Amino acid sequence: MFIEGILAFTLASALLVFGSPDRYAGKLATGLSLVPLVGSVLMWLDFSSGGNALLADGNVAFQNTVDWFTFTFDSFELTLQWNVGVDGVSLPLLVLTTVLTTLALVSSWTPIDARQSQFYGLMLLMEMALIGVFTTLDFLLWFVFWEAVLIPMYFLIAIWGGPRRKYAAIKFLLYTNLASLIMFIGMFSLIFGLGDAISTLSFTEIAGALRAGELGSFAGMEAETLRLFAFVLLFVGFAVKVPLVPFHTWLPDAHVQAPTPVSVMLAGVLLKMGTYALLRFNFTMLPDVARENAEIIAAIGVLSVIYGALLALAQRDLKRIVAYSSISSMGYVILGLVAFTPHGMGGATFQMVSHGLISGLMFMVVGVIYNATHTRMVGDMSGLADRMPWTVGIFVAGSFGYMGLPLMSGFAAEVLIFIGSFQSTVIGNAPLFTAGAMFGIVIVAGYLLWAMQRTLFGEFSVETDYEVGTAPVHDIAPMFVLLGLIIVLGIQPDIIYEAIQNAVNPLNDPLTLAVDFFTGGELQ
Amino acid sequence: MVDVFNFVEAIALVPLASFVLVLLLGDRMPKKGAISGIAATGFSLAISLWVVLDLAMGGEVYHEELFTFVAGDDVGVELMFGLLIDPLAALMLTIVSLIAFLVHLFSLGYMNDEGEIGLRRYYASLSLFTFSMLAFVYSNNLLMAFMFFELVGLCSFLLIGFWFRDDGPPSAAKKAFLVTRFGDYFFLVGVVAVLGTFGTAAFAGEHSFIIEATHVLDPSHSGEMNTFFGLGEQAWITVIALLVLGGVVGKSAQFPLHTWLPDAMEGPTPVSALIHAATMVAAGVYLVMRMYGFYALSPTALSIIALIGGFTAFFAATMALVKQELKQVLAYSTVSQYGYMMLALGGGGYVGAVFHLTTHAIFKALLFLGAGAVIIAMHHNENMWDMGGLKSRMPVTYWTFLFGSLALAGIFPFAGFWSKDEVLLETLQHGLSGEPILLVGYGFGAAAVVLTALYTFRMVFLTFHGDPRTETAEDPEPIGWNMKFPLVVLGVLSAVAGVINLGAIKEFIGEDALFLKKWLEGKTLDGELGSLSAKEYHHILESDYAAGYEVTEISPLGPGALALVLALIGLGGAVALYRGSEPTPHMTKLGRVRTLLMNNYYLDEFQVWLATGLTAPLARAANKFDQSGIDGVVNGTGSVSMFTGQRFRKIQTGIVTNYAALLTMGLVLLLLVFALMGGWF
Amino acid sequence: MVLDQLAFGLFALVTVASSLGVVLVRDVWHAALLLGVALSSVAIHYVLLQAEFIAVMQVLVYIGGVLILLTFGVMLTRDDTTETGEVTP
Amino acid sequence: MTVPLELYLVLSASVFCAGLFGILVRQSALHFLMAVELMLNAANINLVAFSLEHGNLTGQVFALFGLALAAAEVAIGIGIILVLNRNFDNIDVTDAVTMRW
Amino acid sequence: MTDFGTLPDWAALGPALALISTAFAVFIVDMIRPDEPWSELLAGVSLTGSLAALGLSLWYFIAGTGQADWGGAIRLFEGTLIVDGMSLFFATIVSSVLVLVVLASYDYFSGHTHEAEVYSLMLLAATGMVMVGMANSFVIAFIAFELASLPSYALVASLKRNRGSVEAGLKYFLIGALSSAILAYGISLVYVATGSLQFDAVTAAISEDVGGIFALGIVMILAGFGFKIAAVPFHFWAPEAYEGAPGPVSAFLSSASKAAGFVLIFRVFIDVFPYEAVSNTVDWVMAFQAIAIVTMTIANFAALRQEKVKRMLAYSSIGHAGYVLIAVAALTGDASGSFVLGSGMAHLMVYAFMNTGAFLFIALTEHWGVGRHIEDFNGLGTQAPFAASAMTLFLFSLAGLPIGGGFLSKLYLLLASVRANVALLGVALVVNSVVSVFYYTRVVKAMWVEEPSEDLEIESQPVGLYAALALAAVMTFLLLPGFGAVVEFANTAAELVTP
Repeated sequence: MFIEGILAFTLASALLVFGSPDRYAGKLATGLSLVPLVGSVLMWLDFSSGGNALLADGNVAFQNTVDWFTFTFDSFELTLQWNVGVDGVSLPLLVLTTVLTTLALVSSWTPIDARQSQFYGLMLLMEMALIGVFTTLDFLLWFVFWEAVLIPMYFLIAIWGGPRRKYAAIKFLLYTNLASLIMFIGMFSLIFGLGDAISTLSFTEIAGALRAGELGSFAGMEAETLRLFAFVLLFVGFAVKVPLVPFHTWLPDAHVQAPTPVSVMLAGVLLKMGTYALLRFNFTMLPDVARENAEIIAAIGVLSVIYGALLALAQRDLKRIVAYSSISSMGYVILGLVAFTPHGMGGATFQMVSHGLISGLMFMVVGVIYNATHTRMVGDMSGLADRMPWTVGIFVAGSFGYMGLPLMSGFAAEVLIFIGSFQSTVIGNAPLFTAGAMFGIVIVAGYLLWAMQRTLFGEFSVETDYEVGTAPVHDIAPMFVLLGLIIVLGIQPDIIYEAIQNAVNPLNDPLTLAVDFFTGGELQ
Repeated sequence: MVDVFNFVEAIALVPLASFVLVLLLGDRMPKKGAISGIAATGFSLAISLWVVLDLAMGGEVYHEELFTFVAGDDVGVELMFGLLIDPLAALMLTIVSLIAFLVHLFSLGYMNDEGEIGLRRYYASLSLFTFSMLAFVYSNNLLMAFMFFELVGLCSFLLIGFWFRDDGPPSAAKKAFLVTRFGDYFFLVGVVAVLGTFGTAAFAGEHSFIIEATHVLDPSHSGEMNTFFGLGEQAWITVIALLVLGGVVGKSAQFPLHTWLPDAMEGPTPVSALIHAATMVAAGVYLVMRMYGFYALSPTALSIIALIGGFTAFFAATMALVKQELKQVLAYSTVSQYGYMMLALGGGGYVGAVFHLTTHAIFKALLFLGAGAVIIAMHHNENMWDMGGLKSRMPVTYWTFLFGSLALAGIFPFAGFWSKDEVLLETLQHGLSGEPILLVGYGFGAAAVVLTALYTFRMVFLTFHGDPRTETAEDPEPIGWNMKFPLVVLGVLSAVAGVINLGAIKEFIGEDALFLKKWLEGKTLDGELGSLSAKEYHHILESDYAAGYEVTEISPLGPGALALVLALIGLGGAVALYRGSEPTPHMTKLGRVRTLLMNNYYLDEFQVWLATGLTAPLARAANKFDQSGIDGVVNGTGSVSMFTGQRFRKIQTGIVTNYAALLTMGLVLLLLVFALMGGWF
Repeated sequence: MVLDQLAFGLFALVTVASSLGVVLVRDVWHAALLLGVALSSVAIHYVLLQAEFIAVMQVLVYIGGVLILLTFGVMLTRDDTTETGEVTP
Repeated sequence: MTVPLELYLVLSASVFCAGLFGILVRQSALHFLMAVELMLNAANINLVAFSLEHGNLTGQVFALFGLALAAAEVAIGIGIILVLNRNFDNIDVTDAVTMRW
Repeated sequence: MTDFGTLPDWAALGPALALISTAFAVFIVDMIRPDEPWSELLAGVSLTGSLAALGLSLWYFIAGTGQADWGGAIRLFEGTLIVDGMSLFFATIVSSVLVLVVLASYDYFSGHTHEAEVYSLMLLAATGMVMVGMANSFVIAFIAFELASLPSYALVASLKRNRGSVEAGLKYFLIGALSSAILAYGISLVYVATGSLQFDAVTAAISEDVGGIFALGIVMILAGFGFKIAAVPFHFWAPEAYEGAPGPVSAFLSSASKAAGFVLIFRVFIDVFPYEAVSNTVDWVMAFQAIAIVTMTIANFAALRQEKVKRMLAYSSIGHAGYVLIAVAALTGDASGSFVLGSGMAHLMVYAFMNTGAFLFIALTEHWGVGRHIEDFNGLGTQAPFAASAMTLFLFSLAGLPIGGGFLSKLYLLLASVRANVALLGVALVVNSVVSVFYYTRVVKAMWVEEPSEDLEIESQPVGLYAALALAAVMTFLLLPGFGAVVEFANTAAELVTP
């Protein structure tokens, strides 16, 4: 009941904040958001990892299952359940969500100066939905939360965003909504294909049945076609969220237009929904398809890394740069996931958390700079280090974190992914893919250094009719917290990596399928 | 006696503590944090010396895993941090902490006394650098080495860009980081490959990847490793070795990634002394030494190293000839000297390389600090043609600088002579026995000796001799004790440091007097070091399954004499050209060659072109494709929908008769379709 | 028998013709009259079909009700002087 | 009954089509209304004719209801036409196009 | 609820009886003070009646009246009327909508000269709609159909001095009359072919080779029903009728009337013209597939570019008819009938609340005198946050975002089309869903994102309209977690109908 408590409290907080006067909304919301934060940390402390929640021998912490309703198809019944719980994959993301929300709320105090109560209420609402996404283990329930994230996000971009916010918001909404529906079809084709092999929509049960090879035929598709079909639909659906090239174009628009705290949430948590889902669905439920098509998936990952980085290189807007680099960073995750090695999958999951922190940090910094200068264009300012030493210091630190500087979490994540994918026996010529993706670390250094040189260093010049001064403490403080977390995780990744490993390791074992669907023979 | 190894971690951690302290409280500390840095580096120096002493007295090599970075959870590779302190590391620790200590002292004069702002940042970065460098040195595995290697790069970035308000330093800092990052990319691939191949990246211990690799190749042992792409074992080892070499080439500023180093001179001069001469640049070379047993397995890799080294030594020297700024000359000289070390490593001269690393650290740090003193005196004017006649006006600087120059030029009996001789000798010895590539390297190296002496003394003459050519040179600013002291210490050292390995005259003093060689061969001066010893490396080098080098025994005297003669020729040339009160700029006579050299063979332009001429347009093209292509499809879908919507909307004409007609048509259509399909009537 | 057929043919003709007349004539008033004819002839068909009650109802309801209503409608709407009152689009 | 019932079908179809045609070509609302009446009558012809054929009264009953409903419809229709006339000053159905697209 | 068993069978008609008697009661009340309508009393009586109908339907439904475990459908008057789960389900929908609409009408028609007439017409129409669900004979079906339609024409045109209202009434009436005629002719053809108008008798007669006349009849009946649910190409009346009609009437028509059309489609096509029997001559599943896809697509795309909110909602309502048609279009035999049909019914139930809510919000804006264009809604969120929130809820729920029951019911329809292997239906549903998100969001955007124009000032907060909105909003939201109950009811009700 712990998770329900957090969910209910967050929802109640959101409603409370909606009703509160604008003046207090920010502080109130921040205060209230400490409760889910503390709650999730308590869960973490109390967490004893025990395998993957989706596998039969996995041990789900804080699980609670209540039947919701049953629906009947021709010959079988499916029970929808309220089914929540966490394992080593979801818990770090849950904590990431609560931490980033609180920090994002603090970082909203300065830039959000209109309709505060609505803003903070929506932020809390989004937190609620995100917590739901990472804790629910029933497909339909999960899908409710998954889609529910869109609504607050739409408003947050559309109301408090930049000049083209309406376009960006609707693009985000339509694009991701379409993707969700596609994914939904894919998932239900599988569920129908499973027929009475499952009696609930619990992830565990679906994964178990799929991994046990109980998929039958559906819609005229034999099992092997069906799983490929479903895999593709799921993959496309999630790729939009991640986003992977070529499904990424909503992201830069959304990011650039969104206000800072929303960008923080968008990059920090929302993108992780996609990779989280990929891990949960494509790579856990249909691992054999993923293995069979590993080269293609890895190639998409590498393409995202390099292409995203190249795009970032061409940008002039700091926020766009960070936005595109997110695409690049998420490409690594895909590469790690498809490697099917302990460090590959573990590193990918670690990268989700790490990138959440680092990109959150970067967006916050860019936001603080924007608050001070009212511009984000690289050409419009220079020498900010002169006026905002702390902010710039964090900018530099964050950028290096993004570049994968050792002893910061980004490095740990990336190197783990590289180690994992290099050794992958699933991807043919894995070293080539790995080396290709790794070149991203050079390009990322290129554009971030370039941006830093042009904006932070040199002689101070910004065209404003007021004096550019240092940022207030409440703008700086969340960034320090993030930086601290990044460094702590960079020095000791095992704080979360151990739990992650526990959860993803079982996924790497070759399947004990009765029949290999592709070769018709036995799997080794 | 207390076991020094109980707190050997502190060698690096104390500077780290200093970093944190200075970062948080720097502005309120005496001398803006300098004292803290001096104390920390002094402490590190003391411990390092103690470690050296301990090892020399027969202490065991220290090798401990200390910290689990990532537990492999029994299925994946386990990543650990650990310390490996063997004679090589101990020596390097001493060098680093010594130079760091002296540079901190020097900074008191160079930075504090000049009233620079941002000293907190400066000292914090210096401390961080010291920490990273020391940690790099005693890393016990390749991954940890890589991590600190990168951190060192960060510090270099921060320190080069110290004067961020100007345009030059940030740009140089960016370039430095980017170019080395390019090398590090290959390094990281190498690290990952090592982990993927051997499952471990440890340098030492029974299951170090070096030993594993040896065992795989050595027919008398059995070992296993993964290979990729169907390559043979030795070929794959070569690939890995070359990948790691990418990092080395970048960090040690070897051709073609040397371009960042001269630019890095935009940083404060003490930083140049510490980072871009004595220590960080040495990290690359040190890395090859650290895993020399691995490189020794691959003749191809060795040849490439030798070739790169020799070529760089010569190539950089040519550019140093024409430079007008004091620090530029020194920068190219640094590149050139590291070329020697690479040459030695490629040529099988492990000891020679370490030796040259040591002496070079001392005399190049000295030269940079001396240059720093001159720059202060000249109010930050670095152009040598604006100097002249400083000899009498700043004698301490002059004499120490002269010692350093003599060492650099390789003049007997200064430190540089011995080490450079060792480098050339060992390369020649191996080259003569059927390794033509080494001979090519040797040729480059020998030619570079002449050039080295020539540019060094061109520099000395232009700076200190003759008549002052500007008013500042007429009346230079005096420098304080805090700058002189490091100069004197280093001056003395560069005169006498050669004594640790007087290889050229070993026939007279006997093998036992080659202290460095013995140091590297055994953990004590008479013990055994196992796989990390120079002897073992030699053994591997000469094994058929590995490099298969052979040694042609020749007397070291001959090549020594040759090197000295070559150096003297260069020196003589410099004397002939630039002596006198009003030296003429002879290098202009080189005409277009000079232009080429001044422009560094247009390599910078090439690299800039790679970045802005090739990558940037590519990125813009990608961006354009993204905006119009991919996003065009997305937005196009929207537009088409809108257009369709508009069309559909117009169906509703508002005239009810039309509705009735359309309704009827719909009905008739349905009827027709069904009538045809259902076969009515 | 033949009479039946003749009657059917005749009234079918009348029905169809007057129906066409309803929709072809422009004048509403004439159309209404023709509609009456058509409906009456349909009533005759009903009689032929032995559905006399329906036929009676047809005459009563249609001719007695509907047609009068229509006539009323024609009468009222033809008057151009009707007040339009307030109109808002 | 000697008249083949198919002929009644043809008759009703003709009447129906005539009505439909009227709806499509006439612009006066009253015309429209009359055309609809024709169509309803066509249905009634079928019902009554086949009520005889099938030997049950269902068709006739339905025809009766049809009559009643047709009358009601006309009543409503006239009402609407009257307010239409008041608002638009005529009863041309193609004139009432304030709402479209 | 076992005591129901002691009630006479005709009591099963309770909901319809309650409605029609209330209609008369309203007339009577009106007669007390014909010159000066007594709004409170009229609304109160109507509300009581509709609540009674709702209560009765729910009671019967929950008690299991007319359902399998109760002993099957109750057949009255020699089987011309039938009361089973389906009738009660739709009676519930209709009376729920009626409750909301009556509540809203209290404010909207307050002071209207024909207040009582409006209420009684609504009640009569609702009676017709409820009866439609209970029809078991084409005779009853047609009469109930007309009983539902005729008052509707009058209701649409009830603002007799408003050109829009009159024009809407005219168009609705003309197309409606045409459709009635087509339907009547279709029914007559069925009679020609089978000699019977009672549903079961018609079914029984199909076994022989029925031929083209019968097929023609089926298609014409389909067209007649298509008019009622506003499916393309029989939808042309709908945009104008909904746009021109008074707000509550639009709400009533677009929700309840549509449901009534659907119940006939469900019953007639699934029960009376069993697919197996007629698929050779009239493959109506395919017809519905085509109609569903075309309906969704045309309606949603046309809605994209609408400038008036009400008209946009009208198109949205047409689009939803397309969605619900999946319930028949997916009856390919690959999916269980009760599941497919049940998902359509469940969607209608959810739709009844969210769509009514949305139209009632329009009614509210009409009451306020806010313009009809989307831009006129700019900044309503700040002026009337509660109402705008409710509208947002309705719109997002209509769009299928998980804030209301519309999310799950739309997913159910998607499932049904996937389950039935009708890929094209699924694709159309997804594409149109996404398109619809766009246009719904335009209104949401106007209310919350855009800056209000300066002269926008909302003062009044009419009780009835607000209550109706709140009720609809609460129901829309509750149907998200409570969707299970709805869909289970729908499935049970559908089971009796489907083979």
